[in-house]
Amino acid sequence: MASTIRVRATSSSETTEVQALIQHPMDSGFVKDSKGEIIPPHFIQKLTFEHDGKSVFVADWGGGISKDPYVKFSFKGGKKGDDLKVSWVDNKGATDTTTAKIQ
Amino acid sequence: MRNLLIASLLLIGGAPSALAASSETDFKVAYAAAEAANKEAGSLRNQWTVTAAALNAAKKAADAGDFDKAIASSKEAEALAKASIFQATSEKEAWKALEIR
Amino acid sequence: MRMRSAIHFASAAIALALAFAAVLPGVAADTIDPVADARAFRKFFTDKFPKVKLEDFVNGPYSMDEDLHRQWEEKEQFPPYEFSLEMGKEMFSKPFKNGKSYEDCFPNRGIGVRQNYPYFDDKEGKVVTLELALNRCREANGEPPFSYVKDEMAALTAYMAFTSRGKPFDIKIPNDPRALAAYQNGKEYFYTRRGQLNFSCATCHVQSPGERIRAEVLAPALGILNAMPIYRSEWSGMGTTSRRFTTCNSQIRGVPFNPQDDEYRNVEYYLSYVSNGLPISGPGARP
Amino acid sequence: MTTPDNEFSATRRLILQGAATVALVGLGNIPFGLAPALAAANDKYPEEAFKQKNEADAIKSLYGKTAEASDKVKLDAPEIAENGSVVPISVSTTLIDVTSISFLVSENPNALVASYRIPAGTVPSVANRIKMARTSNVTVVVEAGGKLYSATKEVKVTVGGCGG
Repeated sequence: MASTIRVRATSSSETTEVQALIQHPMDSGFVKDSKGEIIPPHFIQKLTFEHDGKSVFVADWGGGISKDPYVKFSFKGGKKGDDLKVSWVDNKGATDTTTAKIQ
Repeated sequence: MRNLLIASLLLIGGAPSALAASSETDFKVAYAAAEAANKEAGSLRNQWTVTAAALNAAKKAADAGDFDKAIASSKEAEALAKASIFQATSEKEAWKALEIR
Repeated sequence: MRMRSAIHFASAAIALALAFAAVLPGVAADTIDPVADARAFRKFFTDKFPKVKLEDFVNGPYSMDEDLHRQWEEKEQFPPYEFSLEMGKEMFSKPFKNGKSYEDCFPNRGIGVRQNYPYFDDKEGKVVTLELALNRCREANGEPPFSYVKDEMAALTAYMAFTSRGKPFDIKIPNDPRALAAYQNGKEYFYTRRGQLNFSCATCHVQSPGERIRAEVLAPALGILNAMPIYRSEWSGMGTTSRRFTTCNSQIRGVPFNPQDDEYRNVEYYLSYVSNGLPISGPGARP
Repeated sequence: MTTPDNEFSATRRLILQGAATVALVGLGNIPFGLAPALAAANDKYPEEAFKQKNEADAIKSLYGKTAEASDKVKLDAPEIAENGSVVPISVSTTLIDVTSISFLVSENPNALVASYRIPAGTVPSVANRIKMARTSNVTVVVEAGGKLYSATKEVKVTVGGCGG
């Protein structure tokens, strides 16, 4: 199955800008479905970004993050061709990970 | 005078069950009229969602035996259906007023 | 004596003039002139919003409100329709069980052709929309049709729209009375009030674009279909033109028809035609 | 599947230890029931903080101290959200030694929406899209040099369309 993580990492001078869009329902547990039953909470809790073995950004998320979540940040270092490892785990223990190349 | 009084009391006394029975037929008549009007609106391709809601409410009330409510809902549905028919016929010409020329 | 006859004469003249005036617009309205309509349609909106560039009308509410425009720009950096677009691209060239694929059903293998849809099919004598053509392609190749409103159909139309991005809408009305009738029927639908709220498409998108309807800003009708299919935050998912038409109907408390009923096909034909020349910008993100 | 469980129990032990030390030290302003997890720097998921209803408790549970408004924290949020389910919010700051950035929506069922750990060398600026239940104050809290700075903006949220 294609990865649920889309990453765009572009380095310019000495900082690398990272954007990520992840396919996930991010159900908060406060929403009812069309039949009126509560949709149970199902959201990504932790999202980590690592560059040459070092964590450059960690996100702790609650149910209040939008569906198909998006995040953007930058870090000093990282050059064209480097690897950027991105992985997430949700409250049901499901996970996904991908390694993107810095452009 | 007294006999009249007793008679009317009897009438009233005996009436409710008759009334309830007849109101079921009244409901059927009212519901059929509403459905027919909504059908006509359908042929004009212009039904309203609220008409369908009123028809459902009428049926639900009737199933629960509350024929007064069922008749009221049927009447409301009929009125809404008639309004949607009027809308469709009047718009046949009225739309031109808004047209960008 | 002369005074009375003068009055007689004047009132007769006025009556005649009135009769003539009444006939005139009647005559004009009966001849169907799509070219004049399209010119008037575009002029109405460019006059109403002189500061909006012609091609920006396709961004709907985002061209009407600065605060919304910024939110849109942020979303467009990594748009929410990204997943649907990729799914559509993958599906488009994946062969059916009989080995054929969508590429065999469409001119130029389906790439960069969205701007020609909907078109008038003279064999069928009706308007054929992109969604209809996609489902007919599936059925012709022994595959079950998709729902017209979202998911797979949205993904396929998203990919086809993406391959046409920037190409101007190029809807043609052949010199065929049935095509003119379909166009006119679509126009009539667009301006006809319906539903208990008694709104027509024009009430919102011609009379009050740029204004708010609760949290949403209304899009101008010019270029309103150029971004289809759209990922609406409201639906937190993709939706096709059919989904937009049916949900609009039920919002004004009119019973919607089935997607791809004649009325919807004709109004899409009308709306696309009067937006000829404006660039395709689908798939789009919307509030 | 078992690993997450003992990870949480580890957190609970951590918090209890934290509570014990806090009780000993007797820091007055921290309500006893909300013993703070250690500074957000540890990599455990701040379960408690995300459970807090209101903003102040969430910040206390996460950082164990209160924030002061600062114009060095620039919060970018729309005036009227196009839709409560996708509200683009971002922050940038000129503060130095930033270690953590968190976003809170006071009117949401749980105030804390997101908490980002900013390792050294990462630019203290984040953009994300959040959900808002209704019109509310959106607050961003930045932990820099061990102190908390914040910025707040009201974002209006209503449903769209004519309702059906």
